[in-house]
Amino acid sequence: MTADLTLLLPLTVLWPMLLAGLALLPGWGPRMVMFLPLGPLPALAAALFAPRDTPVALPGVLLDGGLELTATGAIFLGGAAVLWFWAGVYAADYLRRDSRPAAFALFWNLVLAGNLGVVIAADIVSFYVFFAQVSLLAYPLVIHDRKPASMRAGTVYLVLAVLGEVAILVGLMLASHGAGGAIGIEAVRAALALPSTHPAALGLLIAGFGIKAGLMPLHVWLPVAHPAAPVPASAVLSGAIVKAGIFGMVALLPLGTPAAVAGNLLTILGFSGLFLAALLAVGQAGAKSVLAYSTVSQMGLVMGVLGVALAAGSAPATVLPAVALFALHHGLAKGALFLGVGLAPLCGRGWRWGLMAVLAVLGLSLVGMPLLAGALVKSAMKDPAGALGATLIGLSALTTALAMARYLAVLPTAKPRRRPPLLMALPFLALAGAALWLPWLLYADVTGKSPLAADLASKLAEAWPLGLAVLLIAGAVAVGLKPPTLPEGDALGPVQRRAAALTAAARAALRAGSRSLHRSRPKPQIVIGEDLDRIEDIFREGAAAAILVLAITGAVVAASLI
Amino acid sequence: MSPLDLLMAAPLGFMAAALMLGPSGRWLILLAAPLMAGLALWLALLPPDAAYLVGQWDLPLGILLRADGVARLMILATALVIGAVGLHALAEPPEKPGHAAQAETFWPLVYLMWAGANAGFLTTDLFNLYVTLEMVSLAAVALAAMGSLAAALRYFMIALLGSLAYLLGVALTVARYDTVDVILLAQVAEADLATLLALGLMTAGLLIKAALFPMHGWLPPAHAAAPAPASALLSAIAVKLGFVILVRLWFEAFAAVTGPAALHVLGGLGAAAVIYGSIQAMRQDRLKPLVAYSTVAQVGYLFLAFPLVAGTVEPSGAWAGMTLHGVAHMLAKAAMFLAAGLMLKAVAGDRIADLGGLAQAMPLTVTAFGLAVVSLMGLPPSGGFTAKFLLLSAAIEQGAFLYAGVLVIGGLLAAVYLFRALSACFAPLAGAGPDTASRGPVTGGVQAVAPLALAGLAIVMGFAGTALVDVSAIEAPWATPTVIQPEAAP
Amino acid sequence: MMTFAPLLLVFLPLVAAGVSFALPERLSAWRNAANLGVAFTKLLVVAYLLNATEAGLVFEWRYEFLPGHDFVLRLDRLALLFVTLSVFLWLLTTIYAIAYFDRGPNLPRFFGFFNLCVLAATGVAMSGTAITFFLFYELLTLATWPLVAHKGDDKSLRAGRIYLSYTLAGSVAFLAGILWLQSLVGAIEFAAPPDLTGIPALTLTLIFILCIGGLGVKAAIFPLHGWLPEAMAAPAPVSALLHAVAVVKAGAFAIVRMIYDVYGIGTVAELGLGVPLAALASVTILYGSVRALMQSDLKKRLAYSTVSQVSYIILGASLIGPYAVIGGLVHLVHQGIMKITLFMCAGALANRMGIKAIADLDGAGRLMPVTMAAFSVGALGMIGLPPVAGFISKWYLGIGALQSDAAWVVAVLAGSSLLNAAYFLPLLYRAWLLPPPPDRPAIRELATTRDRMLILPAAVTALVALGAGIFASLPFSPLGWATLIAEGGYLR
Amino acid sequence: MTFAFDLILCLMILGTAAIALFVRDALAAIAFFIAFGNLMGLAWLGLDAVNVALAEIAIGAGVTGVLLILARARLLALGDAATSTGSPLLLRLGALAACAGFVVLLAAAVLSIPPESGLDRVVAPLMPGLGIENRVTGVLLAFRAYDTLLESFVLLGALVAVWSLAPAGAWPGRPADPGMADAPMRRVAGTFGQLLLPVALVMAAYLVWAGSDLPGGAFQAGTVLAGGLLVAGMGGTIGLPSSDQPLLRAALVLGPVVFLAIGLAGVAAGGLLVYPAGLAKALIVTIEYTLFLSIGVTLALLVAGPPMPGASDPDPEGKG
Amino acid sequence: MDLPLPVLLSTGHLYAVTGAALVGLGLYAFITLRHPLRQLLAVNVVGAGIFLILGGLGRGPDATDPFPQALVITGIVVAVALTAFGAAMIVRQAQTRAAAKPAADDNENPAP
Repeated sequence: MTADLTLLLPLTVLWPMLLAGLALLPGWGPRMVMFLPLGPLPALAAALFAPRDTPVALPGVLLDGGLELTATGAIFLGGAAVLWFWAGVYAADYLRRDSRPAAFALFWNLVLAGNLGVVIAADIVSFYVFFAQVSLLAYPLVIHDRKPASMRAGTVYLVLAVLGEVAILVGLMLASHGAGGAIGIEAVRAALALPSTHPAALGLLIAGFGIKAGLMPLHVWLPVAHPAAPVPASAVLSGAIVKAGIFGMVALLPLGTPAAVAGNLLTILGFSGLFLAALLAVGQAGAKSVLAYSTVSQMGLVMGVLGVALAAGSAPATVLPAVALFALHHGLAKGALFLGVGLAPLCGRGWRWGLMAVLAVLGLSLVGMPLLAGALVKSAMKDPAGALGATLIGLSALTTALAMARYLAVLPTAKPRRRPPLLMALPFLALAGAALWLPWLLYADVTGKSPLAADLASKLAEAWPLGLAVLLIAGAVAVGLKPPTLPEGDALGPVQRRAAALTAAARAALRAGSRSLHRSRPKPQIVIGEDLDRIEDIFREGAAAAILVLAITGAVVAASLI
Repeated sequence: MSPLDLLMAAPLGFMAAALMLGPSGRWLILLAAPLMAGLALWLALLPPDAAYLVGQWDLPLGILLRADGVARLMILATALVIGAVGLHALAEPPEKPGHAAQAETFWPLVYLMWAGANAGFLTTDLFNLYVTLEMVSLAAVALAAMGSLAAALRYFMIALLGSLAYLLGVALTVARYDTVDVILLAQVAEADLATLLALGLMTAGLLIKAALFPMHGWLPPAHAAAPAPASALLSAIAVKLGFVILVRLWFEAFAAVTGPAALHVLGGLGAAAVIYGSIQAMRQDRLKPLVAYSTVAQVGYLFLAFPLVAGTVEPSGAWAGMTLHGVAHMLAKAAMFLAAGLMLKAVAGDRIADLGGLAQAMPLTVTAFGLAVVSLMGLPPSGGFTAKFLLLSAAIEQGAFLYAGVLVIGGLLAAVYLFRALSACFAPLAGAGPDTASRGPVTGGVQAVAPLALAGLAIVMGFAGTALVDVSAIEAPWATPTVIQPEAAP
Repeated sequence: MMTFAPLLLVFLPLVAAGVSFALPERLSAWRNAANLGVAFTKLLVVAYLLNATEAGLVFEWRYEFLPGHDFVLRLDRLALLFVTLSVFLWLLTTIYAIAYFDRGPNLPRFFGFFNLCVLAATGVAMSGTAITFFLFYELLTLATWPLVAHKGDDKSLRAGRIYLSYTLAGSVAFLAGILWLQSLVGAIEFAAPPDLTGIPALTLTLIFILCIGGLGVKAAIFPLHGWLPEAMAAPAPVSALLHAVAVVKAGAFAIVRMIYDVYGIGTVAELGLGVPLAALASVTILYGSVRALMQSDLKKRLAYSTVSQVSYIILGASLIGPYAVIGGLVHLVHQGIMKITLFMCAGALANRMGIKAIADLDGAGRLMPVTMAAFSVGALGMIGLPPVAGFISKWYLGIGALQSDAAWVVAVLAGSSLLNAAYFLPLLYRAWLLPPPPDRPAIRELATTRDRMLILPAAVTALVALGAGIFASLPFSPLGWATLIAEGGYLR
Repeated sequence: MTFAFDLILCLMILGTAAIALFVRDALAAIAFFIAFGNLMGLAWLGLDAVNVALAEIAIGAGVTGVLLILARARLLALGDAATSTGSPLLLRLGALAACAGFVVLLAAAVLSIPPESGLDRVVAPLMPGLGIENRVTGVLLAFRAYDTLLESFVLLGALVAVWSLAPAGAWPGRPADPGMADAPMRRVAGTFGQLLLPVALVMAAYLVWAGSDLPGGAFQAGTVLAGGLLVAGMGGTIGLPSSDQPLLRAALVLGPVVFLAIGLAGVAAGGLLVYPAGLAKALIVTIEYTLFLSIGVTLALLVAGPPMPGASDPDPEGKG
Repeated sequence: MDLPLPVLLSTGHLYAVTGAALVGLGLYAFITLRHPLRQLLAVNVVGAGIFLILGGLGRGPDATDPFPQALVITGIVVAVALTAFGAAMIVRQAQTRAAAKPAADDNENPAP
């Protein structure tokens, strides 16, 4: 039975790819949108039933790669599967009137396969392959509607994704070399801790994964790309795909061995992202942008914690479950929030209140409202985050709350008397439910602590930033204060303009240089030509021949006499 | 009967017969070509010691005919070249339109040259060589005169000068040693003034015949105007006899006399010829002068080989390289001139720029030209490559980097000018759009057979390297003499 | 079969060449049949050989070509790697060429030289001695020239001229190099590397520079690459062939031979020649990429990409580490497959829609999706994105570089990947995402058999490129074979 | 002859040569050249080389002289006086230095070789086997017969070469009339020719016959015959033949072909140009006679030049 | 006249040196003279000089070597053959040049 169940792992990635393949068939493509929800089913099964820590070798594939499901991985896998499933259901309905359903189905499934594959890869090569797949093939999802803004966003996304890929590849190479050429994930992770491994390896990996996970200041692509995609795609981008980066760190950061520089750096960047991104979120005009920044913020939290753990050398077991749980919650909740954005225009009057209520609960959960799942996962994070980290996490409730409030405030309005279609509402509710419920379910299993064991009172006490936030929001609303409108992708615009100017300058310089290079090599005038003709005329004279006879005779005689 | 005498007698007989037959003498080539090829092959397959004294008169007085490796190869190549050129001339009349005299006298002159070349390759007697040299020169000048009298007259004067210089050298040799036989001279030659002067004069005279830079002045104009078969013979045969006599002189008769410095004089001239000829060839915008200057350059290789042969303890490689270069050049250059003749006839002009569209119109001819280019440049597989390879090996082995450099650069320069001509054939017809860039087939395939066969042979030589090297070593002066060891004069 | 198998591989294309030259244009169907038949037969022979060679057999045929110089055809594993690549790609290119030209002028000539080219490429691969190698190497130069100049317009002729000047200069330098070496150690057999002890280091270095300099021309090492972009004037099948299999590969292959089978890695390391060569290769990689970025013509961009990519092979060979060698060798194959895909697609685009400039590429994916899909696979592979085969090469090269303590090479690889992405992704972007210009006629990509034949080879190579990446560790995958070669004696 | 005679002769040779070379007028130059040739003949007599002296006077001075006169006349008719024109001084000085240096070198080399008749000792014992007395003839037609054979073909080839120069439309035809411009002279020559031709024939035949044992031989005899033919031709006694006459052709190739045939027949006796014992003299005489005839005709035609258009011939019978 | 010269210079040497001088003279003329007919003349003088060297050095105390004599005769015949051909070419060249002036050239390109 076990043997059979391990086969779920290859199936996890192959099945979506098969679906992708079907999308290529003429005639089938548009219809494959209907089957989007089918993609993650094997993954769900695997997450539930596949044996943990049992590698499945795939001889011949890549560099003799393999797949393996770790306990942490299972949470990521399960969470991703749930999110993808419901987003798929949502998409099946959402995209019914889309003009490019086949392309969407194709890339949806491919990205799905990559996303799932990242989680279950047993070796870095497979990991990298899946990672590239999830990164780059998400590009078509980002630009799916082909609007100019989407295209711009896609370009930014792609550039940073490629940069990230390269950083990861080089980091992996360095690490693998440190491991003596081994490519098993465990071996590589161990090697990263070794002093003999090139120090750049860790940095590059962090940078690479950081790009994917929206690590400040590498996050610039995220707030432009996530909102650009169709709603279900945004949901998986923010909910699941971003987690690929997190999972990369989870899988490869050499926790357990103190790595001060990298750890501290990650900590600083992560926590600064936690706050800055949330504040930037407040300045956004679009609901999806707000959510995207919120994702950056939340991921900053995760990475900050990972940084602390890395710097401190905490054992993986003390960190990873919490991270996994947090990621699970965030993924599902963020997914639901994104779906909510899509639902909002469809919810007339009464429906809207219901929607707002659910969204508010989800928001509060993200903020860390006691008794909600979010608080649970945050509390789990506080342990590995250390004292300062814990404090910061606590404080972040304030900014997160502001961001969530902003989200609710800018939620698109609905036309009256619209009622949401069931196939779109159901996924939303399901995800919301899962987000709120699953952490409770898994908390004990993962952390080994009872979810209720924590002191309720102390929790409430720690919720003071939330209270402050509520006050602030209320005040702002009362005074009519509006947050400044910030552009999506904050630093992106100026950087792009600067880069464009630089490129132009470089081009001009190159052109000038090459022109001067050409000019410095003038075509040789054929002056010698006439001289050669003259010489030749001389040789043609009999007199010259006679003299040459004498000369050569003399030369031979003289040379022989030497 | 032996091929040693028949190779001389048969062409002379054909010459007389052609004279008797008048205009219909041209058909004799149908008999002569296979017969001579057969004889040449027979000669090549003779046992290594094949030689005999004419009239059975002993050496200081008599004349020895000997089939050494050089002779065998040269005669075989000569038979192939003249046979092919002759057959070609049947299909492509060599004369200028209306010049019936040329049409008729062409054939006796060709046979005269054939006999002279064969006799010259076989004999070891310096005075006999003078006579054969005159046979060949006379025929060559007359053939050149069929194109341009002015160029032929120039050629004539310069060649006459060369003959006289050679004759003066022979005279001094006779007086000094009472013999003109190469083999005997090899035993008695001493490095005194008379000998050196004789050697110098003979060398200078022969360099004129061999058209080595800077004595090449006669060659380009003579070739440029001559009819294609005449040019082919001039470049292939006339030039080679002078070279072979020089080989006899420097490596056999006076091997003991020549010092390295003198050899380097020749080698240096050879190197200069390669460079100079190539540069001049690059400057030509007409096809035949280009090919003619290519001969100037190619002749340079032959002499560049002199110091290489002399400078090593095991000269078989360089020797074979030198000999095979001569042979390969004969074949390839003859093929090239024939092809060039056809091409120029087709375009009714002689500029390289006029050649556009020929690759389509006459693919076989252009192929022949191309194959000849390959061999002349020394690209594998070809006789030219085998030769150049051997020479380059020898040069590098001896550390003669100057010569090695010239060998290498010469090949590149050859590529530059020869491919210029070849690629012109691939260009579209001048003045026409790309769609209309085809000419009608200008000549049938028959005319292309001869150049194609010759060029093909030059290529095939590249596959028979070992056999050719072995042949070239037969009775070579540096090898241990196998049989003939004639007694010195009493 | 044992000794004659290599001969057969040389003989078969000769037959095809003869048939192609001889048959007049109106019998083109027969010519096509002969070409395809021969190509397919060769594939069968190669399949047999692969099996036999894997079992450890070595096929050899020799003949004394000049005294002391043997003409040796020898099928060792490295040879077979190249032979397989060329034979396989040749079959596809033949199909492609037949469809590409359909009926045009001078096709007998084209296919004749085309086959001579195969002959030369297989010969280059199978050469057992330096001299044999040189023979085929030159034949390759010559047989390619009419192909480059095939169109006969000024540009083609100019390209042909430049091509020849570069390659001939290169081969004479190489010839001088090997002759020099031979004058010191006797005939050079690849199977038995010469004993170089006792030869002054300076001499060896000079010879090495001569040889690599000479070979570097074909391999388009900076600054000897100038001919390659010019040669783009040739028809697409020729470009495909030039870039993927024949010419540049012969150069790269030869450099591998030089380093591993002539000098031996020990000597190269001792003389300290590996690092400068690797540096040069790195410069080429980056330079080629930058230049590619600056091109506005599709084929030119691909050409500079080749300049860059081929140096990966040289980089791998010069790094002298187990992984690097494997990386280099496997890239020999991978680059070939991917680049030929790109060129065949570029050719198909030009042929069907007249697309030559990059700016014309807009919307091409919509009209010719299969072509552009294949193109995309090739491009992604070039960037080194998994799971296309290019990634495997890059991975091995990177690890190999690290093993050889040359971490800077990894930076080069990374930079190159980025540059590759920079010049390939915009192509894909245009093709897939921008609307086609309004004046472009709508075509049906796979309307006729000829159209399908035009696309099929590229589709096959694209799939192979994918497969070679995904199933890299199967025994007969390029990687598997390269590993076999490396284990067969190229590892310290 | 005394040394003084020799010395004076040599100085005269040099003097006439210098004048022949450098005098301005072409006719004077040729005249001095003929004188030079005759003096050369004397020199050969002084060297006891009667055979060569005959050849030099007949061919070197005679035939060459006529040839040059004819050429000069034809050039003059075209307005080319063939006067010697000066070269740049620098060239002359350079040439002078080079030639003077060369002469010194050559003289030194010449003086370093003792004059001796080394091979005479080799030739002498072989002569009895040939049955002839004249050693030079022996060398020419036996020991070095191969040279002579080839040489006869050179002569033939030269005629072919001259013929090849015939302008378009003139082939097959006759050479331009070498005749005298003014009628009286022509009549004189005609009468003279009528007389001379048979005399020349007889004299030449004798020279050949004598050549076996006394000085003389085929070449000298052929020259005499040629001279006779030319004078006759100039005078119009005989017309110059058309180049395609079979008889003429036969006469041209007869000598060389017989020579060649005998040479090849020698293969039966052991090799090329081997004369069977006892037959040597007969064969040599046969060769000489046929050769003399061919040489005579050939030389005459060589002098006459290529066929020219409009060269009509009053005597269709051809060669006498 | 009884000069001491014979002791220094034998008859053979005298003629041979004269021959050498003729060669030099002829060569000088060949170089400095422009007209082909005069050059032809010069060549003949050179030839005569060479023959004289041959003969002079073959002059033994009692007889003159027949071998060089035979060579000289052969040489003279070859020389006259070539001279005849040369003269014919010179005349033909002059004719074609003269013809080329008024009418189209039929036999050669105008000489450079």
